[in-house]
Amino acid sequence: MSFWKDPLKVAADWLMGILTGWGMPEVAAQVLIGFLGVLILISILMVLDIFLVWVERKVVSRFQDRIGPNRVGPFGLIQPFADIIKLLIKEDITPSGADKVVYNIAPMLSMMSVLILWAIVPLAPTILGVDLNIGALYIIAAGAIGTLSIIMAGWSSNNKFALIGAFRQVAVMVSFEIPMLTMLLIPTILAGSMGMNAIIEKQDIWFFWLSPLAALIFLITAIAELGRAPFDMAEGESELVAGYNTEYSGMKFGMFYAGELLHAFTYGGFLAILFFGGYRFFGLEQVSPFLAIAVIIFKAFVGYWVIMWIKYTLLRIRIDHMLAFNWKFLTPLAFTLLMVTALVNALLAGTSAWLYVAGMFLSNVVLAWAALEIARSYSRKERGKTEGVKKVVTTPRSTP
Amino acid sequence: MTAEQIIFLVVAFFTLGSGFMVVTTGNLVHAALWLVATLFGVAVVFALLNAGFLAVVQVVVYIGAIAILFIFAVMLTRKDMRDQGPQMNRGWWAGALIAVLVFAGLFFMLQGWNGLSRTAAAIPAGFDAVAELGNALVSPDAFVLPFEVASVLLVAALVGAVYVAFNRK
Amino acid sequence: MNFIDTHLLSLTLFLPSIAAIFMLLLPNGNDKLTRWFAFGVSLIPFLLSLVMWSRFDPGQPGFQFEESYVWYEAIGSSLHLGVDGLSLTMVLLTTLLTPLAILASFSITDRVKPYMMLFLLLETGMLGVFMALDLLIFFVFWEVGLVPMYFLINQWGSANRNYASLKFLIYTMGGSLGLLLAIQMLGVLFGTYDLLTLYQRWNSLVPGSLLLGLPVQTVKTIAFWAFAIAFTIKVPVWPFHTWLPDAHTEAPTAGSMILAGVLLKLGAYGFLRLILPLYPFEARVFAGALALLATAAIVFGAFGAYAQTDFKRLVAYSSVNHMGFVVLGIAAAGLAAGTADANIALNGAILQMFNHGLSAAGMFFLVGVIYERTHTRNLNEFGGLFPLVPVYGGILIFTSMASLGLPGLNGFISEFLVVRGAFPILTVYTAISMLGLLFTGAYILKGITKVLHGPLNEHWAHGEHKLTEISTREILVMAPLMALILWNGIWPAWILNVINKAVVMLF
Amino acid sequence: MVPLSWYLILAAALFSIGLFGVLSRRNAVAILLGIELMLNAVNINLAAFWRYGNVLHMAGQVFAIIVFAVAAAEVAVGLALVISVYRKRNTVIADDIDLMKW
Amino acid sequence: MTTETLIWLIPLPPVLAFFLIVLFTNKNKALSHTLAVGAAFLSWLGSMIVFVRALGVEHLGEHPFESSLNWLPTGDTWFRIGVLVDPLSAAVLFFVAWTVLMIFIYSVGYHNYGQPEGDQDVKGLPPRGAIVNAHGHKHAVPSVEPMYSRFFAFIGLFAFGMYVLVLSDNLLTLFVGWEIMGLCSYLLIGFWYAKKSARDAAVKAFMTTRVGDVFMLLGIAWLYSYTGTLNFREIFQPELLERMGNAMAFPELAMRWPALFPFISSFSIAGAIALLLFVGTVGKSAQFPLHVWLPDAMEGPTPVSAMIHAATMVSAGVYAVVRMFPLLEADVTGTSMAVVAFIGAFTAIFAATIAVAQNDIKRVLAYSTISQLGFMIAALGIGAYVAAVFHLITHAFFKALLFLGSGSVIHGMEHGVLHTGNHHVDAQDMFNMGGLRRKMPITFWTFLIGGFALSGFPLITAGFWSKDEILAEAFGHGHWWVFITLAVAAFLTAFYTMRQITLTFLGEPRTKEAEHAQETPWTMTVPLVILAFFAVAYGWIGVPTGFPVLGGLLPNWLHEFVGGTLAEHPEALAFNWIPLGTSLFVALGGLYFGWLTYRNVNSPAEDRLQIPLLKNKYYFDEIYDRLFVKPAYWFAETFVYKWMDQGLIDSILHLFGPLTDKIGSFIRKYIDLLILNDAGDGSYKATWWFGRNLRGVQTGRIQQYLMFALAIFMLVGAALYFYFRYFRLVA
Repeated sequence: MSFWKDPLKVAADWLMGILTGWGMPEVAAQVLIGFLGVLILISILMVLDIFLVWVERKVVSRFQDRIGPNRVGPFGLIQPFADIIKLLIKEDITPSGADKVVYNIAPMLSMMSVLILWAIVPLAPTILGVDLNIGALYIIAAGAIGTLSIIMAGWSSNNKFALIGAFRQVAVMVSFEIPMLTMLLIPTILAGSMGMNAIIEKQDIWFFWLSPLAALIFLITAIAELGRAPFDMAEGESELVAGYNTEYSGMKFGMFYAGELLHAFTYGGFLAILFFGGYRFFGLEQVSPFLAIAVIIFKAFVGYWVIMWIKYTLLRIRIDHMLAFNWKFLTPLAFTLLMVTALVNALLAGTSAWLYVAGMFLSNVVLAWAALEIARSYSRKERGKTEGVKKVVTTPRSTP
Repeated sequence: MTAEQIIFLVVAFFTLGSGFMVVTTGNLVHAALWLVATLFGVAVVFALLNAGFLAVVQVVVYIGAIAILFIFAVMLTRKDMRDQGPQMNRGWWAGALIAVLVFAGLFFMLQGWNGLSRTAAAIPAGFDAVAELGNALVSPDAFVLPFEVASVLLVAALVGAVYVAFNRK
Repeated sequence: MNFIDTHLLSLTLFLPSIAAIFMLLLPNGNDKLTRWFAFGVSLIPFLLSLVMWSRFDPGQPGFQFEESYVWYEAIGSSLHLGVDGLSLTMVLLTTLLTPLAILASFSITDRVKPYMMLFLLLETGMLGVFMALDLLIFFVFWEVGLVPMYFLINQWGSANRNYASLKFLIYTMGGSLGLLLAIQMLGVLFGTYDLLTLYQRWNSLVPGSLLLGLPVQTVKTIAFWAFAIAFTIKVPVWPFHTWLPDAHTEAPTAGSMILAGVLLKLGAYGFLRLILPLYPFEARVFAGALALLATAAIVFGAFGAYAQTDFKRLVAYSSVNHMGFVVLGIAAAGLAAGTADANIALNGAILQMFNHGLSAAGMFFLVGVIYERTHTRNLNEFGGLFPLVPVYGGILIFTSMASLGLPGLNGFISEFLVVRGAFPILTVYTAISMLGLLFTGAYILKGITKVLHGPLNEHWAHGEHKLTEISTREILVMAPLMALILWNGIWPAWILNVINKAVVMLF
Repeated sequence: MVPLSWYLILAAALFSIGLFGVLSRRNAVAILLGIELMLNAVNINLAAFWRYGNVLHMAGQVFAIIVFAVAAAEVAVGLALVISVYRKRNTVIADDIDLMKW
Repeated sequence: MTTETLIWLIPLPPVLAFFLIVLFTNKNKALSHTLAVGAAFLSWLGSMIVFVRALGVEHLGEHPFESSLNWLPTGDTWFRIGVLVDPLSAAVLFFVAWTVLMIFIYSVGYHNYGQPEGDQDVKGLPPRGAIVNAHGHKHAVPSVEPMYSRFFAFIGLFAFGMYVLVLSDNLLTLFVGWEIMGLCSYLLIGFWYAKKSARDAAVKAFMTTRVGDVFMLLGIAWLYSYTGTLNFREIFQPELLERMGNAMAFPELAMRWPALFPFISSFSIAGAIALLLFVGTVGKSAQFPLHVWLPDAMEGPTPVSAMIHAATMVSAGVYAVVRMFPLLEADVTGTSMAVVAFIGAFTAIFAATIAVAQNDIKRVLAYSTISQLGFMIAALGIGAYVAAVFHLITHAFFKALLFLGSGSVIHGMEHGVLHTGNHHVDAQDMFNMGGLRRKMPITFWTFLIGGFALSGFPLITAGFWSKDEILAEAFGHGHWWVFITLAVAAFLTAFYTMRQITLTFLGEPRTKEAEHAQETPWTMTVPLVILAFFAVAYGWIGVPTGFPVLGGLLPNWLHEFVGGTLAEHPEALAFNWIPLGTSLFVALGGLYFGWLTYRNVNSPAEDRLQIPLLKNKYYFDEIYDRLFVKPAYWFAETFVYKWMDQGLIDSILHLFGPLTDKIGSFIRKYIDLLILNDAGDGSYKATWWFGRNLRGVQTGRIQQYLMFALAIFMLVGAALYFYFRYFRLVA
């Protein structure tokens, strides 16, 4: 049982020894160690978060054919720290007429809703906060808290733009939670458990290959939950100054900002965990937990990068389109996919692996194709309608 | 006084306190937020009862959906952000009286019941409550029917709500 | 599948009314949808009855596809359904005619939905009568069939509809009052309404014993007439026939199709199902009277038809004339039950019911077709239409010949069988009824000549009155009828076999 | 070890509080809030009885779940009603909504 | 293919042609007539094969071709239908096939196939000709029949009917064919339905024949119910026939009033049935009381006339009687035979007299048909079975020939009419003709042959042999009256035939139309020639063996062959000079007088035989109109409909309405209003009062309701709780 095999346990035992040596009661010691663990995790995440700021800015600048931060430190690596300092030394305003308590709680909640997610993220077979057997639901629950924070922020800042932004954002999140939950159920079906670790352990074949459509939908809903482009109308600068965090400044704003970045990264991580085998990579995880961590971080970054890519490539979608897209297309599709997957899974269970994979994959492809066909015909009809209308409009204009 | 009891008491008082705030506070949004707090407390209570699933579902459903819905409703049903007028109706004392009486009655009857002091048996090893719950919900010889009925109810509510709140203009 | 096997009858019976209720949910104003829905739904019972026909085993005595559900335990009545060769034929006829009638009434534009609903309800009513093996159920459906027809005539009929519908309803109901009483008496006596049990127990009463303080014979005689009157009115037999021309004339086309096609058969069916088995003795005693009325119906029906200037009335009277043969056959069977002659007569009667269903429905439909175009039924206003509407003309001649009883078409077979069966039993009446047969030719020719032949009435030749040829839909309505008419004329065995076996086993 | 009675009393208290809210708040939404409290109280009881009864028998949890569903439905419909009432009568004060009186 | 199968197939082509034409090809003339003629040809082919095979069979009478199958289940047994070819049907089949085919071919020409469409032709009227301008000047040519296809469809069905009738082995299918022909005759006589005369003729034909059919149906029913079968061979089992012959038809009648109905009561069942069937024949082949329809039937196109009169329908009547001859014979009393003989003989002379006074070329032939049929019937009546068949066949040939010839004449005349454009000239009136022999030689010669055959020109023509045989039989069996009547009739026949020929062909044209008449196309003349051949040659197969010189040159084949149909073979008569002399005299004399009288008669005025009584056919139409038609109308319209239905029955029904109304109003006035209403009012007042005083509770505030509810609930709950806690449980 060396440190390299199971660092967490070793460290915990070691601390336990010390603390009990100081005559601390068992229970208190455990609580203390737990706190320590959480503390360490969070601080690591925070640092990661700072780093993410840099990454984001670099990537976006590349996308926009700029260089991005490059003055402060090598490749502008120090830039984020400068930003943080700036945020920290800003005056901490609480607008008059705002609901003080709520106003101040909101950012923390938002940050928290991200951080608690990491409690169930397995970085390595042995390195994880807690292996909840209802992990998938837990993700949604955390998301719910995020929603709450946003609406609190929007309402308490006593500002119309903020409120409207918050409403929009919340509407989006609440509605996209449904397909997301459904898609979370698919790995659950495939793995037979909601526990993250169990899901990963099951992925001898990436679930992506078993259900690419699910992965896609999960990605979309994740972006919607994040409220990033193309779903970022919550802070549509053009119409709402900056959405729910209009009134925020200084570190409170910073929290929202950092929260969003970390959230994105986290979802990248979950994408990896649920569909791309988490920390597994051709048995590397067996070699050493740290390799496993590297693997999952890498995968998370890939996912994060995809999210950024989408954000900086696509346009913003109008809210009603977005909700319509969710309710009329995504949700039914998700449900259908769920049923199909369950069915095929039940049918092909026990057959040869190849048949199983092929069947799953094909069923997904077919379903996707059908959905697109339906959508296309529908849109064609709609277009026909509007064009007809247009004709009616244009005729009087054409007549002199 | 074990740690568990301490935690329980803390949670219980937090829950009750916030619950009291829900019914008394003048600001409806605050009331809704206090409701969230209460629900969270209840979720913890579930956790204490080893009903993890219930706890999480509580958070998802109540906080994630119902509370948000409440806040929406509150904000949709007022002319401006401030509340005007008293939040209690004229007969509030009667309400209070009845509430107290109900509590007293319940308490009294609980006194008369001899199952109170029983303590929880230990959860048997390898018992997966979630799996059990899942089976119970969908196995024909258990609760599949109520489950289906509930789902039908949900659909009905969905349609009904849309229909009722639909703005015909 | 298994469910369908076990509930074939009740499915066939109740599907239409369920569908009718379901139609309430269809969007208003979408007539197209309503029509096609009604049509499609009415096809299902037809398919089911085809299944029935295929699964039916003619050789096996008694009723088949029996079903029995508790209905009214307190008085010992149960929803007891079942068919034998006799009722199966009628069921087939009904389920065949209803879709056609609905298809025929696609031209209805006024309150389509209630119209179609009434039709489907009507189908249930008629089927119920044919399937019921329980007197009370029988009566219930008997009346159920009445109401929709009343509304159809009263709401969608032509000029004089109120009078006609009232006459129809009051007359038939008045007739069935006695029926109800008699049924109640039977029920009270035996504590059950189940036919199969009544068959034995009612006949096993010792003559001479007292019943309700009266000698059995008296009671039976009274009950017999109560039954008989109800059925004679429904058939209708002279002199109870005057409601029929009015009702037919005023009813909407499809209405008269069903009225002539099926409703009249209810009466005859009542004779066969109830009177002959329940009152063999009385039937023998009063067969003479029945035969007299039947002959009167044949002869006077023919003459009455010959007297008409209204095309539809003419066809209506022809129904009287044709149904007369059915009753004649029944009377003969009643007089000499069990003999070979009686069997032949019954075969003829039942086949005649089926055939008349086809040809009369066809005739009424054709009248309706031309009425829709010209808005007149007066024979003197037609004339020389053959060149304008050759196809229609051909179809009309074909159908008329069928109802004239031209050999090679269905009418002849059944009439011949009736005549042949009745001749040795009721020689004189049969001989007299030949007169009716003669005049059948007369009025049919009158109709054809007045409508198709003769100098062309220029009024219909051009202008906005220009007569349009029969449409594809209408041909579609006629096609199955004509096919069956021809087929029954050439190869009646397919259906006669079933009928015959049933008859041999029944009587 | 926490005895069952504590949970029950907690539930009873929560219930009464909810009841009070239902009976004495003027705002319809607030009344609904009270109802939520009561439902939660019930849920606590259900869970508690499950835990303290036969753990292998899941009735308690199952019914808690069903109560969730009911609660969700009730809130959805209730709020919808409130909103439509507000649209029609421009108030959500329960006492003002008394068309149904004599 | 076995003969039986072939026989089954023979009737099918025409009916198939009918359906095909009606359903598909009625737009295309060429296709239609190709179909029809092709079908007729197929049937002809089949018939010929069957005929030849039939000749090859020894004792065909005992072992005919037959095959049958179950058709109708009747109780425990089946009614079987099938086909039967015995000598009789074979012989009949032969001439039917020929004549039908000829007529089909003829129709093509008769309806001006290939001519332009007439511009003012309408459906339902004969074509009025078309104006074409060929090489410069426009001139009128005959135009094609508008309903060309339909015509072929109908005659197709007609042929089908005849084949069915001939080939069927039982009375029922025979009746089927019978009635189908009835329908076709109706449709075809009324073919030009826009003409009133045609319409009435059609209806008249159908109804008149139907009178007969109804009786026939009755007879069939009786026969069937007595013998239990309708199959000829089964009916004609000797013992069965004997039983039927001896059984009383109306025993109770005979017992009760023997004096009252000596005639009726003396019938045996066989006789009664035979007579009933015979009535059908009377209708179909236009025997005495029911002959009226046939002359009017001339309204149809000529081929139809030929079809109806010569080839099929009327022959069918005779054929039926011939079929049923054993039944007739079986009647021991012989009454039925006497009746038949009387009717036949009477019809023969009666029709002949009328024929003398007719001017319409076709009507003359029509009446001659009636009288010739009379010959056959009479022959049957006196038991001359073979002679009847012989005459039936020969007559079919030459009468078809005559009709087609007359059609050709009319056709030629119409050319003239079109040429002059004077449409008032009746192309059928013989007095408008004359001298046509030069214009249309083929027609003339063939018609001449036909005419001679009809009048029984000695030795060469077929008519002579058949008619002579009838006379011989009548004489030989000592039926004097029949013999004399027929002889006179034969004389008249020859007379009016010659009259017709003279007026039509000989002498000089009396009108310009006659001058411009011209020969008809080959499609019409070829059939004439062929039929002419049979009109001559068919007689030689029936030369009596005892005949001087010729006798024995040819065996009396027909006698052997057809005679074989009957159970006991009819022996040939000994030769006798008297009948021969008579027939020689009447034939030649009639012809001579005819020519003598009419060789220079140029107008009806000069015709001394135009007696009103004869011209108006003894006023039969008028009498029937008075006796039957008008009363029927009255009975139907006035009595049945007006008085009985509307007057009596309905008025009784209408009594119920007012009655109910009275009762109802009484009840309302004295029971409802007085008693019931007040009680009702009281109850509602009470209810109202309570509601009024209790409504205060209804504040409309949920929370108050809730409080009430809970308060009461708690009170009750507490009460119950304590009650059970402290009283029940302690006690």
